[in-house]
Amino acid sequence: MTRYSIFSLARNAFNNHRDWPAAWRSPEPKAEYDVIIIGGGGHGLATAFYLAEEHGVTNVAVLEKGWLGGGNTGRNTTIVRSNYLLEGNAHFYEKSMKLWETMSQELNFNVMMSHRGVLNLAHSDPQVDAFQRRGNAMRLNGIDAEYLDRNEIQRLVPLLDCSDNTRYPIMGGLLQPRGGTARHDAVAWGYARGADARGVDIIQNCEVTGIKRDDGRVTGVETTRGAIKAKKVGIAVAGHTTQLCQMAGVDVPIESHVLQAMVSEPIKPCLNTVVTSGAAHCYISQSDKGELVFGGDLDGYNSFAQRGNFPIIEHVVASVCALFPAFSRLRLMRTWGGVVDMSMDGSPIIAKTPVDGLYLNGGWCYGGFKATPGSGWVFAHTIAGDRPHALNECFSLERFATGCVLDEKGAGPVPGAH
Amino acid sequence: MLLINCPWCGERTQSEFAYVGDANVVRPDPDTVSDQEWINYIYIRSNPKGVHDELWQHIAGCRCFVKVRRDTVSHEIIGTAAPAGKIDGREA
Amino acid sequence: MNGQPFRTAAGGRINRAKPLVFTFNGRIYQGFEGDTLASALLANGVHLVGRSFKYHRPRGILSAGAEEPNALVQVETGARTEPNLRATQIELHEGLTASSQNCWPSVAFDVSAVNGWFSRLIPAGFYYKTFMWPSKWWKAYEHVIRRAAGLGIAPSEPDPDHYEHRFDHADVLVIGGGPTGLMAALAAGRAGARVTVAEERTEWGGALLAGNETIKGKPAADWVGGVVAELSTMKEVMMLSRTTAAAYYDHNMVVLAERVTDHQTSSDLNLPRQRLWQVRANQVVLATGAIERPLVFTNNDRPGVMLASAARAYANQYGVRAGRQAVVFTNNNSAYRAALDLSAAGIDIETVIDVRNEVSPVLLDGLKEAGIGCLTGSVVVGVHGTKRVSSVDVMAFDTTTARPEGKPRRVQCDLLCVSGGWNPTVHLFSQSRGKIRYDDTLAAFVPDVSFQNERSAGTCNGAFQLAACLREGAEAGTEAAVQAGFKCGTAPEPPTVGDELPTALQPLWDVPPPSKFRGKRFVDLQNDVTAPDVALAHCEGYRSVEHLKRYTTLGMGTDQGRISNVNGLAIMAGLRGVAIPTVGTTTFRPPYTPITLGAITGTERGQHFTPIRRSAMYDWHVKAGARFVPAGLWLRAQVYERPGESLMQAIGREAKSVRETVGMVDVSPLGKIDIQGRNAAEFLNRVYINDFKKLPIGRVRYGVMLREDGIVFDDGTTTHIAENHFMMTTTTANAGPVMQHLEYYAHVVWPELDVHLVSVTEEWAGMALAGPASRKLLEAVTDDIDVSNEACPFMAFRTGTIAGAPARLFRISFSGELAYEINVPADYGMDVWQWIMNAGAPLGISPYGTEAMSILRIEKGHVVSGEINGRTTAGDLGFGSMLSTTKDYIGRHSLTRPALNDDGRKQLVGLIPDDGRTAVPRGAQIVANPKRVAPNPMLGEVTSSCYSPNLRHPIALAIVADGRRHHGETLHAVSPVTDEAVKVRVTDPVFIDPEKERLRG
Amino acid sequence: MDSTLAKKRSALVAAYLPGIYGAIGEDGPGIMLVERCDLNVVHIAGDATDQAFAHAVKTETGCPLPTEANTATVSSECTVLWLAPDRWLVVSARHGEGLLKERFRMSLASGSAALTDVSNGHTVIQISGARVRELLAKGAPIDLHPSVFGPDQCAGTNLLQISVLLHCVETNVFHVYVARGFAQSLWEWLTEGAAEFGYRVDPTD
Repeated sequence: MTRYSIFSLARNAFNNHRDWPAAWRSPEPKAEYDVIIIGGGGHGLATAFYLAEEHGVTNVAVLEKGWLGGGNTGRNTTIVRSNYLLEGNAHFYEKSMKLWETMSQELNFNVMMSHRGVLNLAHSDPQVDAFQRRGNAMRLNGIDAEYLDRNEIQRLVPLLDCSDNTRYPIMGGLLQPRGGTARHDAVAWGYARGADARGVDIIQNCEVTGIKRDDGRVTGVETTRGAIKAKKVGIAVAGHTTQLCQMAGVDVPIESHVLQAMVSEPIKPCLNTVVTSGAAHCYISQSDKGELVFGGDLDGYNSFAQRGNFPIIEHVVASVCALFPAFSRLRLMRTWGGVVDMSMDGSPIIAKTPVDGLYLNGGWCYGGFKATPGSGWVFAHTIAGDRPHALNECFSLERFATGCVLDEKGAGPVPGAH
Repeated sequence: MLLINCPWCGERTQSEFAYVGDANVVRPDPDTVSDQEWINYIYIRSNPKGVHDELWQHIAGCRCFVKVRRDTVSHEIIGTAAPAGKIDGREA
Repeated sequence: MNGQPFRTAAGGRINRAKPLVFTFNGRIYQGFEGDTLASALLANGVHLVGRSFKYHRPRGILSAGAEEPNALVQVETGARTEPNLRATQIELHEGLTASSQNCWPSVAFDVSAVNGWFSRLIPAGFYYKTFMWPSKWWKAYEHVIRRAAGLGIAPSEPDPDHYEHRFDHADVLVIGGGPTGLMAALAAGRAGARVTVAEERTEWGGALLAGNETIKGKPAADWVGGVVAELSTMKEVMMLSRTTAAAYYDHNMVVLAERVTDHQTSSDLNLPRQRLWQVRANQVVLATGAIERPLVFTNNDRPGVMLASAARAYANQYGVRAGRQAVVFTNNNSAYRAALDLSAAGIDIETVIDVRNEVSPVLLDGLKEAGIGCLTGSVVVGVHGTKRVSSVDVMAFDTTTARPEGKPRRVQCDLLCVSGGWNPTVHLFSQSRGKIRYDDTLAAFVPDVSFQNERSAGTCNGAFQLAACLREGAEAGTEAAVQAGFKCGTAPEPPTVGDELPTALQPLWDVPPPSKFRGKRFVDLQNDVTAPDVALAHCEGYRSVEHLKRYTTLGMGTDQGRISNVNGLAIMAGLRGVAIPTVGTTTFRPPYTPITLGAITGTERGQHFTPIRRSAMYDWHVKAGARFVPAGLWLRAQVYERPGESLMQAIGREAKSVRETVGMVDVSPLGKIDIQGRNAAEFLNRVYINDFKKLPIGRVRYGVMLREDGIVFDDGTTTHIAENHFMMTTTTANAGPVMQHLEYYAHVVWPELDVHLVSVTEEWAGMALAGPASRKLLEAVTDDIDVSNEACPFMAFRTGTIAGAPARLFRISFSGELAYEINVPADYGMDVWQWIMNAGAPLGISPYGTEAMSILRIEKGHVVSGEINGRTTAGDLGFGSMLSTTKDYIGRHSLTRPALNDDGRKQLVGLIPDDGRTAVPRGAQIVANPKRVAPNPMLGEVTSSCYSPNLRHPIALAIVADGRRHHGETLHAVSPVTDEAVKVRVTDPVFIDPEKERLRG
Repeated sequence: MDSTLAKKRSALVAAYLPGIYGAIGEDGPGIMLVERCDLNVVHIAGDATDQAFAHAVKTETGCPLPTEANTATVSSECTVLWLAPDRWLVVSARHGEGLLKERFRMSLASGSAALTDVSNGHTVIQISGARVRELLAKGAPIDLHPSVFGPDQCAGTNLLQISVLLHCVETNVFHVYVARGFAQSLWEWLTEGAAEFGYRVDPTD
């Protein structure tokens, strides 16, 4: 692996950058692997990377039906945070946050992790209570959290309408200073390059069409490029978890929905914090390129189409303008959608399945991006040792039957409500 | 934006409706249900990539529930009916 | 102010009688009505208008339309300032102010142009490879990167303009008002269809405005005028100019953005600035035209390099010469027409450079006649001049090696017109999920298979000749009308047109520079992506079209790759050695061109973001000086402060008055559902955990309902009004969800039950009269209801008149005091409230708001949303004994799950500060040892907290692990985020009157 | 008890200012607005196929029970508006308050029909004028073309985010039924949208 640095850039400048090696190889699939990871998004690639890096398992293939990072990895609003109330979520996302802090150096690939802070705005007394309750839980769990009053919020985000003259005046907010954004594509590329350098085969344009089992145990997969044997198979295919699990006869408590995101035209820096609103149902930040990036609720019905419809765009944009009345004259440049797997309690599933050797990582709902490194890390642990790490024990498939659900929003088994 | 044919009010735009979810969900008989069946009733939904029978409620109109057979990839609506009604055309 | 040196003496569609004064970069210029900012600048000889995104290279005006990548300007100042507008689309109006953006101190001298010197160090994706050491410096690096990026500047004041939405239903929506679209509209309109026609520009006619074609032997504009006049007389045809079709959604819903007053100097305040249309069309005709492609060669971004069609439009439509001496560089026939028109407008055309060896003699003869030279088999290899083209280098082109050969020849010029062929505008077609295909003859993507009820016609369909456009337009309009159910015979006969050039093209994607030739070859002008950047992506393995786009940012600018994508794809295809369609295309995503957030928001701005729901007594609360709090869409009175009182004092006074005398609170927002039918009682019995079958008429019962997963959903009282007739109340927050929940079970799950549900939340104004004096007061305001404890005991329901209004009286209590809830028809609400207030004045009645109400219910241990948080069970909240064992109800079967019966479950308890005075922090967590370092295990959480003015010490409700077994023990309520901590004693959650003597008294 | 008993008050009392506003053209205001405070509204539910029920409705209201979706039937005394396959609104200006309800309840007592007075829960705004459909099209997603939505048709739909029932009384006269609590918000939106057409607010009686 050619090490990236200012010096390598300078060296290559002499050749007009004609001699850079490929960031990862494009090998033909082998006949057999120790582990096959289905899904070449951030989660799958991170899993492969940590299998090799942490567990010495390098005879690994990542199978991607399209192009790397082409699913939700490249379609989200790039927000990174670990501001959770419930114990299980808090510790897991905090592990992820710690991995974000060193990811660029660990991967030798600048993922532009920008700890600019994530601010949740409270617009009512119950929300103030809820945010303080969550902030307190975070602090007691050793996670950074600050409660800001309206004046502090106005200083932090000058363009925010903090006056009383709005439909839902801002009463306070919960800030996680270490939260922020990262360059989403770079995460996939960085993990791909790192995994590849450690011996992992990354195989694009290879769709899994079947999961082979023998006597209740996984033996390999069928793909559009032929059958491949494997001792263990991990599924990390946001948007298609149900379909992949069905190939192995596993029912999962998941519905697939489309979540839209959008950007404005680029403008000079004017928003230095990630802002989310509890009343207005939107989240917004400004990319390094200058675009305002924002999103909101699901379109609200099952969908496998990576495009959405207009009502949600209308609502999200109205929410942005309600928070930032000055943004009304800016223009919406591009909108897109990603298919998210909504679990029935709003928390992910990272677990063994009833099929031996088959492991599941899915049900990420709104928030898979920020979990990318932590998800890969615990999933690699689960696959390598055939048992969950303490950090993902709570994300089992059995929790629905036992009642140990992790319902952060208290919304119940209504996937759209998380 | 979807155009949904309410069996009573005719074609109306999506924003008049609320999505309810999988139309195949049937509340089991509480006297005979097994624990596993009950858990499946609460948590497991058909989630097909393709034709899906689902319920919507015409919330801004007649407030009736409408069964909609829709392709979850193309968003094509194959037909609609009352919740207990039958829809002709491509099956789920 | 000087004249307009580049304006032709005559011609064009501008109104020379109406000069307009405008300012650009602080200088005052003159243009004419009908100009765009771009044409007016060019008329004044201004070519340098902006700086590029990354290298801050000087940039000019490339196009004459929506595809413009370079000439982005900041318009106006103050609250109405707007960044990133394309000068090619801004209609000139008197007093327009615009300036260059992304440059400092000025567009002519931009400090950041030093980026160009380091350009070798900063190829595509350089930032992924560096700025990683030391890690904490990224914040500083990022600061610099962010400042350098971005284009214009966002306004910093609220938008003073207003916007609106409009819905439209068309039989046929025609997108594009050029020859094809007009012909389609005419055909559909004559068939009697409801037709909506949307045209992005001000004037109708599309490409005809920029040309000099003839139709029926007359200038095309005459034909356009005739058609527009006919369409305008058709009652069912709506013509929308200045209207961009921005997005094409499922089921033929198209979003149009209309600019209503942007072109006016001062706006009519009765009109919105912009109007967003949502058109549901039975059929759509796409007549969106095509966009000319630039060519990729060294320094192809210099001001003075312009699309040939744009130079032609400036000459013909605006009467502007884009230069004095021009060179035309092309790979196809269309540029020859431009050359002739420019020559006719008085521009000295040095020569036409055509990469093709074989060119139709008709074209060459035409040039010869106009005295223009032509170099076939040649290419422009480079441009000289930094802020304006000064000359170009021309070389022979070897088609076998695809490289320039021989010695360069320098040609002086100040304008270089380029044409690399045409891309049909298939964006909307693609958004509608139509499949596109690559056409080798046109070297472009064209529509293939439609998915929705639309068809493409004319140039956007690959028909590049006027006669074909008119014919396809007529056919498409007719077909659309027929498909929409209109009977019409054959398509109207398209009019005859003058002679046309044949279409012919030789693809030319990249002109590699001769060795040692310096400069950059831009593929994406706006994002400064060069041909070597594409090569770098290829060599590093970012070869799929999406990786190319994301790694290099190709096509990610405000023009969304409208003119760059095909060139970029073709270069990648060449590097990979595959056909262009194999590389694929990126998905075209809405919107087609950026639309303002204001237009999308429409009228839902500021206070109107969501509608406000007001109770019948709202105006009374306003007059009484209430402070309001949003509760869902309702605005509720929170507290009525008196002069000289602090907020806490006011809340305390209100809460005390209820316990000591009497108070009244507006409870209208509580959900109220009228439930009738032969099976109404059975229905309620299945909905609630407790029994409702034996509730006598005239009695009220408190009920708790679960979700099917066994978690508490909502609570409230239900009254047996009459035989088969009940009224349920719900919490304010859950009024809508509970109604939907009940409707679902009534209609879908148990359709056999005879039960009718009607929301009557709005029918009844609700007021809760509470306090020891409430009965006495009630006696004073009713003649016909016996309110004595015997006649109207706790949980009784009575009807009669109160203050002369028909009323329902419920002896229920949220406060724990002797209390009554009064419902009167909402129209009487204001007067009845006022009447009771007047009658209660001698007793010292006080209105109370939601804050005091909250204190009263915490004192009584009543639960609300903090406790019913979506994770608590009936058992957790102390409702365990209500769970019926003799019937099924929603959620019952889930209660057997082990985790719902764990010993360690968090149960509702009360908390009192150990010191008797320190407030229990809201949102605090409960721990055993506050000093323990993180992670410190949490035993529970504070769900509600207040100072009890009646007990004179703070109290709180909490859910604590196994809490009921720990009454009397001390724990700690800690709130690190507010830096509070207090030692608390665990108690029963009912702080006041646990024997319910007050309640029943 | 005091002799001045409680009176009814409109939900629009604070916002309702009769007069002429906006861009009045040569043809006068394009929109006329008036609140119909005189209407009583009763919700009835029942089985449309039950002859006795339909007969009772016809007897009491003079209107045949509208069984076709989104239609209204009109008599000299009443209008019956279709809401759902088993639900209707009976609207009457002439019946005294409560009278309709009581008589009705008696005539329906035997069946499974249900009757709920919702007069107070609804505010009825009458909108008329040449531009009425354009005004409504600013917020209503349904097709308001006269050929589709003409006299005696009604539809539950949204005006912006507010659920309403629209009833086309005459070609250019609409009644908008809105939940009382939203009346003022809707009124503010209607008048803002009507400004470009010029509008007149008439006094209520």
